[in-house]
Amino acid sequence: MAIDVKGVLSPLSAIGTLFEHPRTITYPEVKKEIPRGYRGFHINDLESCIGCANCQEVCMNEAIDMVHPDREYNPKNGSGCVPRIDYGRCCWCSLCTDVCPPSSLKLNNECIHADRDSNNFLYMPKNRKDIS
Amino acid sequence: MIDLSSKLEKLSLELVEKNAHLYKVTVKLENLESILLSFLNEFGYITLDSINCRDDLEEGLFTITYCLQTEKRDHVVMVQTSIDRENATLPSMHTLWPQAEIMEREMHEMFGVDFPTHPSLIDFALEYWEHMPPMRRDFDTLEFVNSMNPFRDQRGDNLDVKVEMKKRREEKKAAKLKAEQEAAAKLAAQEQQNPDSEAQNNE
Amino acid sequence: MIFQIILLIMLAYVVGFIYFGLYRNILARIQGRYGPTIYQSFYDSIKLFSKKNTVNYGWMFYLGPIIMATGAVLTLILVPVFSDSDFLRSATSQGNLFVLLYLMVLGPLGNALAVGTGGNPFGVMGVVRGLTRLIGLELPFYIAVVGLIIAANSSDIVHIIDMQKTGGLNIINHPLLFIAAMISMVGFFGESPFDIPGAPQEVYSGPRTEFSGKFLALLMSQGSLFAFAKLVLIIDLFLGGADSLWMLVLKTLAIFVTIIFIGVVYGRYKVEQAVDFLMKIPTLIALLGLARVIWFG
Amino acid sequence: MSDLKNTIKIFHGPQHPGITGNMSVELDLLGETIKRAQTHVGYLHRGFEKLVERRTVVQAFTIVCRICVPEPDPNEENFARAVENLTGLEISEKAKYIRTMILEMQRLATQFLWMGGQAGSIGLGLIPQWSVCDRDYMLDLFEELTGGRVYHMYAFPGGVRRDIPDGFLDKLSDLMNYYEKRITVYNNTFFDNTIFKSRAIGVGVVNADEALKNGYVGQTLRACGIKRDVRRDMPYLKYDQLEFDIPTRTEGDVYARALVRRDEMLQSIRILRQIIKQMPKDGEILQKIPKHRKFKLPADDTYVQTESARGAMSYYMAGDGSEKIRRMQVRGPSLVHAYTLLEKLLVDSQLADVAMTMNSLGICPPEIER
Amino acid sequence: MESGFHGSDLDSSLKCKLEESGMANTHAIMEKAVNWFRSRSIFVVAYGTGCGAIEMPPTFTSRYDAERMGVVGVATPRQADLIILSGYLAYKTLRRVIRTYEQMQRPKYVITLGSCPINGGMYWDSYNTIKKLDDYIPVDVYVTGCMPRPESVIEGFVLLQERIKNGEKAGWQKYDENLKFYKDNQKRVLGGHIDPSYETDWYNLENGGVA
Repeated sequence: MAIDVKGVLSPLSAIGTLFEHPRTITYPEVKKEIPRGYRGFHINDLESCIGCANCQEVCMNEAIDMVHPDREYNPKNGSGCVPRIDYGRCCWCSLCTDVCPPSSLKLNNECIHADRDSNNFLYMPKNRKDIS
Repeated sequence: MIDLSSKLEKLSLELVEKNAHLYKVTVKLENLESILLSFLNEFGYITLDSINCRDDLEEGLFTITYCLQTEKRDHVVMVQTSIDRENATLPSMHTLWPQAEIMEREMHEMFGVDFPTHPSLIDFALEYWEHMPPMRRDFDTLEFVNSMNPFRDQRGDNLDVKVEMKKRREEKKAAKLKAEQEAAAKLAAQEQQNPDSEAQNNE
Repeated sequence: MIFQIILLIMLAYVVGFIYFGLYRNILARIQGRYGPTIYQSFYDSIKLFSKKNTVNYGWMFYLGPIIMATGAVLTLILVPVFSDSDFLRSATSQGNLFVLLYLMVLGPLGNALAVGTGGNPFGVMGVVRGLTRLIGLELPFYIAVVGLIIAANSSDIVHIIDMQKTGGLNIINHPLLFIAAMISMVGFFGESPFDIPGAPQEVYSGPRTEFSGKFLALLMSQGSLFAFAKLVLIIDLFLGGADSLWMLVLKTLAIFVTIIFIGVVYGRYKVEQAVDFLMKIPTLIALLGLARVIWFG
Repeated sequence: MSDLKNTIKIFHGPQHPGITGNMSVELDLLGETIKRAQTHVGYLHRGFEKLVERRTVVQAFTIVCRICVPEPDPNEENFARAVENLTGLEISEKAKYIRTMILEMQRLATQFLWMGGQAGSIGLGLIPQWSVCDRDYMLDLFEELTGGRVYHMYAFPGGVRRDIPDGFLDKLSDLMNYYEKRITVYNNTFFDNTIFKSRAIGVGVVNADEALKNGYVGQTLRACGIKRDVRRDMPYLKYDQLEFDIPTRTEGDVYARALVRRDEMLQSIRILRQIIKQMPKDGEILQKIPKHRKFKLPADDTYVQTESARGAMSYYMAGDGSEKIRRMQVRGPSLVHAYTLLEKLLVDSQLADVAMTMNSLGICPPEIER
Repeated sequence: MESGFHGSDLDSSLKCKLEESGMANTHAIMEKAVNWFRSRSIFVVAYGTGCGAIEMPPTFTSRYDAERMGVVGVATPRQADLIILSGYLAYKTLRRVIRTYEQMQRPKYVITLGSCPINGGMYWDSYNTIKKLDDYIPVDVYVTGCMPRPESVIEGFVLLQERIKNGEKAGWQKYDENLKFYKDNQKRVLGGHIDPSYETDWYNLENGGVA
């Protein structure tokens, strides 16, 4: 019976990792920087949103509702409505931001949210200036 | 490919070149089995890559496409045929290519195409499916979903933007009109006042 | 004596669980991550004890973990922990190696009885695998133990420890026996490449598949008690026992870490491959060691 | 069927740690020897082909990447190329290079994930811990380039959606050097591991004639000595101008497939290095299309193939003159593997071999049933 | 409407915490201690039901290492405390998930990943997936994303640990109390073809349904 000496001994080199620094990102304490272009939650500049509902039209998931905002908004807004996104539908494909004529709707790199109630997933995009 | 083209011409079939790696030949249903057999045995197309089915509802047809490849696998020949949409029946090809068994099983489930000589027409992906085969185009999936599942009910405040735009335009128009009227009234009031003041001045 | 036994069990429980926590940490470090806290096994076991049980397979099913725990506890109290003092030596004078070897098999048998009642096919499969593997594991270990008994001319562990004080450690005198016993020990600890009974990719958790809550906690506790007993047995047999707590920790840890290292870098054998391997290489090594003992003393 | 008399029937999956995804294999066992195997899929069936019919081309583009979860990019590439074939769009040089780069990056990432699964299936828990982390470094780059971690939605019909960010190619080049070092580590710990060899050699042997005839693809084909690769046989994008070898083995067993995959990883690194060198500095990335959002597909059909990390993945697409797709059918690489091949290979093998065989065939349930 | 996530207020019954007055007696203290241990040790059953299964390996392996929070994978539902339903569920999967869930021992928890279990997600018009998971299986924590990043999944674990620590009313209690509601819903979408009941007496729902 031939003994595969290399096959027995070479895996033992793995033990060397014991003395290396772990690669773990200890998440709640240390946060990895998410790149700027990441497709996370929506932001919407109400100062420039024109309420055209292009985003609603292009969304294949019917995730976008047009509702009246309770904040100050663009006086030139044609319908007085701004998009509100259902995060029970959204797939973060970014088509809505591609078709936004004034480029007011954008995706931000903030993307982490967990909740205990399924009713809590309607998202009103924040203004860009509210996000540091 | 000229080779295959001339061979097919003998069978009075035309080979259409789609691009450098894709060719298509359309056959009649009654010749399908013999032509596929000669593709396998004579022309050397030993691999069946896939069987595709397309529902042409308007024409009342299913268009079936067999995608064949040679040993070299450097091009695909699509052998296309049409069958009637009602009572759709096809001969099973699992004797020529064993993998056809599973593809035909899927087609049977998704389109309701029948394969009389197929050995195992059992469930593929669906379980206890009692409705119309789902990939048929007259199966309305949204209607089916609405009859089965409730969606969340909080989104009732969605507004129709066209209506809102109209409303807002009218509001604006009304506001403008009102403003004009007010301005006119103001003007009129001023004019009314002015004579008084003039009169007062005069006094 | 009763007090000492209780103290011993508590010590073994704590040490066993801390060793298990340490095991998870070393494993994690080799895998390039931080791993859980060292007390994680306590958390797990307390949580499992607090779970509600709703499955019921009859009393035989519940007896299985208890038989296993009995085996572990008995093994523990029959192994002398310290070589010099009588402290924690408890019942050692009443038992010798043969009783120990018998008790080490009690666990798998208890398991087999319980799992058979549970009726889960994966559990049964795991038990069959475990028993098959046991045939392979026991052969080299028993040969190694017989070699030591011949060398020491006694089957009493205390005597074997005493002999090592004068004649040098068995690991140096009989290295072949030590290697054979260590290879078996890797299997007794359920480490790769012999972790066949509970292979998750094949038979879920094997014998433990149907156990949940309190019984799983009991199994975990007995596992750590048993692990401690086995470690102490190995250092008694080959490393001359321990004369202080520090020595005990140092020696057991050395053996334990060796076993972890072997477990982490190799994959899992199939059951017949494992038996094939164990019947060949470790058995051969053990037989050579035995021959050396017989002919050269 | 008389030999099935004393067997017990177990369901290997869908809730099982040893299964590749959400599927199940029904096994008739005699002891631990498998006497009959039957694959069951459908746990992930979403009816993609139906959903695509209901959407316009642009909307459908965002959904196709979900067809195969571990490797979305070949799907996007197939979809984009099918639309381009139908509408006669030509994409720019730079877009071609970026798409080739994305495909190769995805291939590397998928192979790392596969390596984790393959090692995990023999109980070698160390390798998944390492290789999934190594894959994550690639996902970090994807994040930066495309904005998505797993689903990139990047290869749009007519080009790609975003330009390469500054300094991206340097990072990619560093990662390639790192990966090359890591592969030697995996060689020592996994591919040369005596246990893996003893488990994998001679298990799941596929014979070459049958492989060609039954339409097996990818590593299953290449591991029995047949040099077939869509990238070479029907070159698309930039593959005809890039230098790479097609690694083959002749044994046809699990171990041969593993080694073929490892060699392909080295080839992917080689391709990516060439792309980094040749990448054009500037150029259009997305073709300017009038009525960008309202593609109209002609009433025609086409068939495209892409070499995914597990073999050739094909799309059949037909339009009908409107904005919607008449029919799109996906033929994933593992459709035939999961049924015709797996059911055959498992007979008379051991229960312990099931997870290993499934992993080495690259079976991925979401693209079997869509 | 204000920006950020919002919808209806939390169900008041979900907020049911331990009575403050009961802290004096030992039972409550014991309960609190046990809850702490429960929150520190969560066993996850290995079942990847949807796309999200692809983010499970990074979460549980060395890059994000969920084990440092006491979250470990186990093979069988019997030993598990938590099932992660990673994404959409086809009807065929739902049958298996219900069975898996019923085999788990109490207390048990459910985390869902992605948009699909909340309101259908991108498969909202698919004929083979369920839309609102909460109708069939009680869910404790939802994680957004498509797919959620491993960080989000860990955020979900943190939230779950908080809930367990606070002794909030969990999904399994809701399931036991409203068994008829859940079973009716399951029956509605799955038809009569539901697996034989594991511990729920399916034929005797009127009398509480516990076998």
